[in-house]
Amino acid sequence: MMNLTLLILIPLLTAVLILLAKGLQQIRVIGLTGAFAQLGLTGWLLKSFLAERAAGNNATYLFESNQTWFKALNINYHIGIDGIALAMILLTSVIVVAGILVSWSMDKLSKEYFFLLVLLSMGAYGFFISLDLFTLFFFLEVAVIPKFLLIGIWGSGDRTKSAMKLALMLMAGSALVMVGLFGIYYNIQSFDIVQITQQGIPVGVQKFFFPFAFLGFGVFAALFPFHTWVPDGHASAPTAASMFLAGISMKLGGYGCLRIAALMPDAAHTYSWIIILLATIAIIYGAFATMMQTDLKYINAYSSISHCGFVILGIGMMNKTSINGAVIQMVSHGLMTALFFAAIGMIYSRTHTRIVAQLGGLLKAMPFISTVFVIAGLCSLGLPGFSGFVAEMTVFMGSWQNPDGAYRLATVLSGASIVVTAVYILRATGRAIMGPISAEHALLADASWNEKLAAVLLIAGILLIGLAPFLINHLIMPSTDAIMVQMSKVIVAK
Amino acid sequence: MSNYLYILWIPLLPLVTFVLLGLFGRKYLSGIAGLLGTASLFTSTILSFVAAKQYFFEDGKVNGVFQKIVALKYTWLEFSPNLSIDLGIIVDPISVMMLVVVTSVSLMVHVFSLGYMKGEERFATYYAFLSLFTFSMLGLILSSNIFQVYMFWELVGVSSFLLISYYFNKPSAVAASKKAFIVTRFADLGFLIGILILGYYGGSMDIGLLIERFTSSSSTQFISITSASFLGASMLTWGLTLIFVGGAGKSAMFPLHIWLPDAMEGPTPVSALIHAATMVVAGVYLVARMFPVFSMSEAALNIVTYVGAASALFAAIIACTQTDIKRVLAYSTMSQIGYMMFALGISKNGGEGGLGYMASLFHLFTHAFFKSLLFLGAGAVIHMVHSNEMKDMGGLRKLMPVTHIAFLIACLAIAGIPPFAGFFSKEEILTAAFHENKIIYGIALFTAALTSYYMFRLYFNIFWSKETTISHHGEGPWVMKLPLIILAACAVGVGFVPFSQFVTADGKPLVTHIDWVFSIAPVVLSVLAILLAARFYKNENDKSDKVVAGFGGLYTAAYKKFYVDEVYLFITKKIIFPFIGQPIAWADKNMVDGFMQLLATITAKIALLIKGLQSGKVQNYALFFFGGVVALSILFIYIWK
Amino acid sequence: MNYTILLHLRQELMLAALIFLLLFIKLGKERSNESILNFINIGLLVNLGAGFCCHETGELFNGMFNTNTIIVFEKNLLNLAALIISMQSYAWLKNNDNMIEFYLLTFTSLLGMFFMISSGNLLMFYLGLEMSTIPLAAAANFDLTKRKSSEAAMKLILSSAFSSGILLLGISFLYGTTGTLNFSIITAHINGNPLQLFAFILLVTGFAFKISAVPFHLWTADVYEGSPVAVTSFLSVISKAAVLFTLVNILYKVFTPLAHTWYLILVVLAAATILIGNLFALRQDNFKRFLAFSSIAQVGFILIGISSSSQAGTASLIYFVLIYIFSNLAAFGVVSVVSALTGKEKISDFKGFYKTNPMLSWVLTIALFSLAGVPPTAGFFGKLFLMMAGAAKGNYGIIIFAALNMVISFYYYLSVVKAIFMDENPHPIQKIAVPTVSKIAMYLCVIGIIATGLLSMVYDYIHSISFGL
Amino acid sequence: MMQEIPLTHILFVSTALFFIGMYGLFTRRNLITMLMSIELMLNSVNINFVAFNKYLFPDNLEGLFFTLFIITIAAAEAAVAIAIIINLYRSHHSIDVEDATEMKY
Repeated sequence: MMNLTLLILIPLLTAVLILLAKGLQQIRVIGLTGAFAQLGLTGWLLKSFLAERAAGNNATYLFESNQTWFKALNINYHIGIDGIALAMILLTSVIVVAGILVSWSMDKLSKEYFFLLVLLSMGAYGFFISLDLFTLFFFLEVAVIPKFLLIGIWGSGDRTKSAMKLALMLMAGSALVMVGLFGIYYNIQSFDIVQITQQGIPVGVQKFFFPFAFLGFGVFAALFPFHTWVPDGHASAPTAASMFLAGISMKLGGYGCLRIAALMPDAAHTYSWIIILLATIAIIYGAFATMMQTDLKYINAYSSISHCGFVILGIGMMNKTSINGAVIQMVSHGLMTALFFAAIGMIYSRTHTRIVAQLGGLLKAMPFISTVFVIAGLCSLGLPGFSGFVAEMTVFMGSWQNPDGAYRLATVLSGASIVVTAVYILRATGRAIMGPISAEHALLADASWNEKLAAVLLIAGILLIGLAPFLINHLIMPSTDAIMVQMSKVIVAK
Repeated sequence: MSNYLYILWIPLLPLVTFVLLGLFGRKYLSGIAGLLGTASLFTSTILSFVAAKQYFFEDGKVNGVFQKIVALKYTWLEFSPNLSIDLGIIVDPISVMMLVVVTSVSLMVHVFSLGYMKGEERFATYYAFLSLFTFSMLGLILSSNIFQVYMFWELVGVSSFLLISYYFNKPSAVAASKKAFIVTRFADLGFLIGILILGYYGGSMDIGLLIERFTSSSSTQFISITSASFLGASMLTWGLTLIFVGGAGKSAMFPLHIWLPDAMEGPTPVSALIHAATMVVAGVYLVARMFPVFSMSEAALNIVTYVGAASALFAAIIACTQTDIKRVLAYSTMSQIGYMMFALGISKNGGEGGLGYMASLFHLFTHAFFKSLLFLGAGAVIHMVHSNEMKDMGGLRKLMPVTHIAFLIACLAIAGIPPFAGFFSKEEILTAAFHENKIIYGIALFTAALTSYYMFRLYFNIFWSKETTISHHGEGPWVMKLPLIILAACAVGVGFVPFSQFVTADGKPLVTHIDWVFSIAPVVLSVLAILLAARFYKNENDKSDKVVAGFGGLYTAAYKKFYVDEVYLFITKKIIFPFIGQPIAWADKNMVDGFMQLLATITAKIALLIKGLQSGKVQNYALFFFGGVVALSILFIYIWK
Repeated sequence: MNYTILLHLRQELMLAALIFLLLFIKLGKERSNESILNFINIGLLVNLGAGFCCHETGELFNGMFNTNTIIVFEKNLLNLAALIISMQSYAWLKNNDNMIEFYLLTFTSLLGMFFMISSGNLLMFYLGLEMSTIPLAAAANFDLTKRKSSEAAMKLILSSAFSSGILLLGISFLYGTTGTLNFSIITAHINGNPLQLFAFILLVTGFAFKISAVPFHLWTADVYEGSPVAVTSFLSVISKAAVLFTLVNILYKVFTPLAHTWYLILVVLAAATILIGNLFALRQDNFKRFLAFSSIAQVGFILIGISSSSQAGTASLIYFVLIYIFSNLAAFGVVSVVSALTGKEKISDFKGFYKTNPMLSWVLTIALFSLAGVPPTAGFFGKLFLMMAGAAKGNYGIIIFAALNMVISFYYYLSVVKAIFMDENPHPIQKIAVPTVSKIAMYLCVIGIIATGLLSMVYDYIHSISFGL
Repeated sequence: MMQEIPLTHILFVSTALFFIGMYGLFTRRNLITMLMSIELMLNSVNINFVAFNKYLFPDNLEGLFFTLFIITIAAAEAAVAIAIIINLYRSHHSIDVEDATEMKY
């Protein structure tokens, strides 16, 4: 048995120490140590989680602990994790380590930089462990402001504008979420997910408040048409921030959507066709928009829109397989896109350009970075052996289970996106990595130890899921089953 | 029957090689990379021959029928209780036959490359990729689960991509590799949806189960899939057709063939391995694998037949006009695969009617040897003259005798001149076609003639024609000659393998006999075609040009590959990009994002508009105050009372 | 004789004592400002401490003045605010000859507020109100030489006189219809006839003027901009808070029968206030003016909370005021230090502020985040609880409206942060040496901002002592 | 014995007075005059109180007391206001309200 609060305390401690530290060297060492400590902790968490399950503990949420926070308002600090949350936590800890590694030589205002990174990660951890909607919302917003500062201060291009856009759109999203949560609160008199699940929410209430909550989280998950913060935000952000943004922050949205759908199954069923429509649009539209991009970061940002579409699609299809797929896709996309941004960052820091047309033949000068880039690309176009394949195939499989013609069409269309993905990935790779290399790029250095370590870490994750998907399946299956039980209640009722 | 478990090592060894070379190749192993790869593959080859022996001669047959044996089955990814990707190993006539073909050809190529790729900068990487490809191909062959097939299908595609773009500084190579990957990816989408359909209705993705369920016309699955229909065709037809689309993509069937000629940008040994003997026949293999199910849908089989026939003819015509020797070979490959396809299409599932099936796979078998031989020979030539163009060649027979003889044998084999290998397999196909479908038979015959014509056009242009300018002797080291010799031997010998005893649709041996009378027609035609080729090209003259002028438009059309590439370019560059991509990108910038911006602007505008309220005149303030009082009073005394 | 009078009136008496002491000091021989300032701050501290001992319920002067736990607590809040303000204006007052007058004026008005809060009678209430307003008008003019200062004072005195005229009219009609001034009796006589409603509305507008709810807010920005920062913060925090407390008392306790009416009034006012406040705040460049409008918007949220007419409503109001004291005063503290030492009050002057004054920047940023309602600052909880209280009525329209307005407010708060951290500026404000006392005050505020939210016992205590309809 | 004036008449007067005052406040530019108009408003309120007290609730004197307080406070208010106006005059050299509109928007 272990105390999940540690997951928040360690980043907090790290942040404080960073504030006290002197000089880049100290700061980054502290940051890295903290990140690794967290990674170790999550590893141990996984171990004990599996041990508990093996011991036959079939509770939906393990390691639960429930302290009263605001007694008068029945707001509790209720934490606990199921397989899905655990998967997300693992993802986060890996990405945090990688992010700190790639920003190893960040010398501009380094103290603030690392502090904000750690704060952001803390928000994510808190979000994933909370079983109380209020706490959930609290951590959701905790994670927003660091992004604003990170992009605005350390970003590139039109940084302030994109930072403002991102912050405002995310805040608008959380405002919607807030309305939805109030709706739940005033009909159940509680924010407690478990309790709400047991009590169930009156259908009328669900119908009215589901859109708010779901769209609110949808904004975080880059749901069409609320995705416009994604391209600018990612493009302007410094490397580590882009990694966190796409790798962690967008997952907050997906995870939230999933939870909301599980809490309000009736409404989810009623609106599922809209969700699926938007998701399909996001997938296709994102893919084609990517095809037209010329800036590596924009390419990846738009492809993220397309890939996160699969998450929403999986949730919208509302069957076990598809939801499994959605979760795996979240993890997979997190790792993959983080890797992609890391590679892009490494290239940018050397060539000082991200315009595909200005690059070329980098494989000659920097084989390691180029290989990383290609691997990320292959993962994103869903090559077997990498996580992307597993995730997307699971989503397809799930959504295909839905015999309705329109849903079939949605599945086929989203399937078609993998062709478009192949097109833009190969165009980028063929232009930037292969082909003749320009003279001034020919002498650039390859990755340094920290960059290599970061890349290897992420690739390891990708391969682990890609080669042994049964592991993650084994982790999340029971949780998806639990969710399906909630959802199926309704299906029976109907 | 786990006594086949050792087969697992056949794909695993190349995989290990790949990992080793991939991780440490550049730094540590670049010296011994070639030997390492070759050695591991040699082991695999031995193992597969052992397996073949064990299966065909010891315990494959149970009371006269070759069994499907699942040697290994492990649930890799479970979608839902009955739908899951199982990694398995299936042992049955075709898989074992393919094992032998793939490993042996691959081994030849490995050996040949030792000489051909000598001194390349990324030598280790090259072997790593070769091993990766071999692994994926073997995995594909051994798959017992249709989704597993899809996975290795993709892997094969990507390794072909990596190998084509081996010379990554050459823009043409990069372009070719992209083309190859994207076109096949497009086809694979069809494959995927096909899988989804079959899986959904079949309630499983295990090939054995699927076949079992869809072939018994009483099973619930069969009834459900045939009763469900879309656009007039039953779901079964849809599923199979889509799967065939996947196959057609990999096997470069018309109109998805455009990537194959360009793929010749890769190193020649790679072309020999991937784009002649192994990967491109994966489509045939796939159809053969699912053949029992195919045989349940007349429509699907017809599609297979006609696409195959069309490709065969189409490619043969183009091949007559090309001047790049590798492209000629590429088109001939396409045409030969067309042969195999329609042979499958016209076949029945077992019995006498199953001749086509047997013939098709027989042709696959023989073709693998002589076609790889042709490519390696071409490779040797290119290695010498450093060019792919016919005009740079000629009169090489004295300079490279071994290559010359080997090439000649291969040409005779593909031309179907007895007693060379091609004769037997082609003969079976023609017989089957003759019995099943006269039109197809006609096409097949004509194609056969064309084949021998363009092959000898090639042969004469390389080895005879004008006297060579090159003086220096030398065919390269023995590692390049040895494979040629071995393969030449095969090209002569494999025709005598009693193939019908081993590989048939239903596993029961099939009695076939060469009907000499029947085979007069094709042979005579071939010989005539050869003589024609000899008359045109044996020594320099302008007869051919006259004929070309005679054909006029048709010739140019064929030379330009009937403009298929242009059509594709038009669709992508002129339609998809400007009419789908750009509008979406524009809309995202200006409409979706613009809308968000607009909200901000409107708010700011309003803020500016109402700034007059704060006039700074205290009397106005008092006035507003009073206004507020009045408003509230009216509102709450009279309206919301 | 019994000493309950001393007990009940202890805060008022101590404040009065302080005032008289200051008078004598003024009359007496010259002393250094520092010593007097320290003395005053200590006095305020003592008064604050005195508030926390022996809470009791009781009334004096047959119901004119009554006190109970929550009222004492509210007065403590005002004391706390006064203390912080006086500490923050240290730098400004140190070298000011009329320092004592400043305290005389502000303390007098504070005293008035105390009486207003405890008033159990319209007359008492009116006295308190005027007593709290008039000195502030004088204080607004404290920079005698500044044009803006006198203009501000003029606007304040005239409009407040006008509003008290309206208010009095209301009171007179109320008297006419009920025949009493005593709260406890009035309630019984309220029957909601038109004249009474009219009177009630006039009364409410008087309040609305003081808390600067739209459309009675127009004086706010000008007065805030013109008057010295200390006075501005006094106006924006203390007087507002006092009036809000009184408003809740009167609405919940006296005008219970009209609950439905004033619920609607509050909702309408809230909507208008939030929207207008935000829209004007968008375009401001003068920091004080900016904070003025932002505080107007805040009042809108407070009104939503009050409208719930539940225990949670009162609790969330008091809780928010506490947080608002910390966050707003932190912001004003920074502004006052900067303006006192450099005379710069424009937001555009703060560009690149972070490079030169990291400490002040963080204080300001945290304060702004708290005002915006971003976790983990307390503002997040404050705003959320206000809206939760409001949502309890089931009127989700106003909640959605408020939620969307929060986004607008984020825009302007974040653009200040943007100016501080991100914008380039060739000549940023030079390094500022902050007096220790002000530093302490700022740290106090920051700690308050962080702790008040996360430590739930604060809210729970307030909730336990607060009352509903 | 002449019969007494009904309450309504008096209320009418006071209301008239109130609005006259308000009108003055809105229209006159001179600060002093505006102050005077405010006094008018307050006085009208006084009339109200006295009248209500006299006519409706003669038994207690709350209204009258309130009047006294209003008068006192009005005086105080006036004192401060005039002080401010004088100071304004020092800086602006005018007591026209229109001249003191520096801060706006």
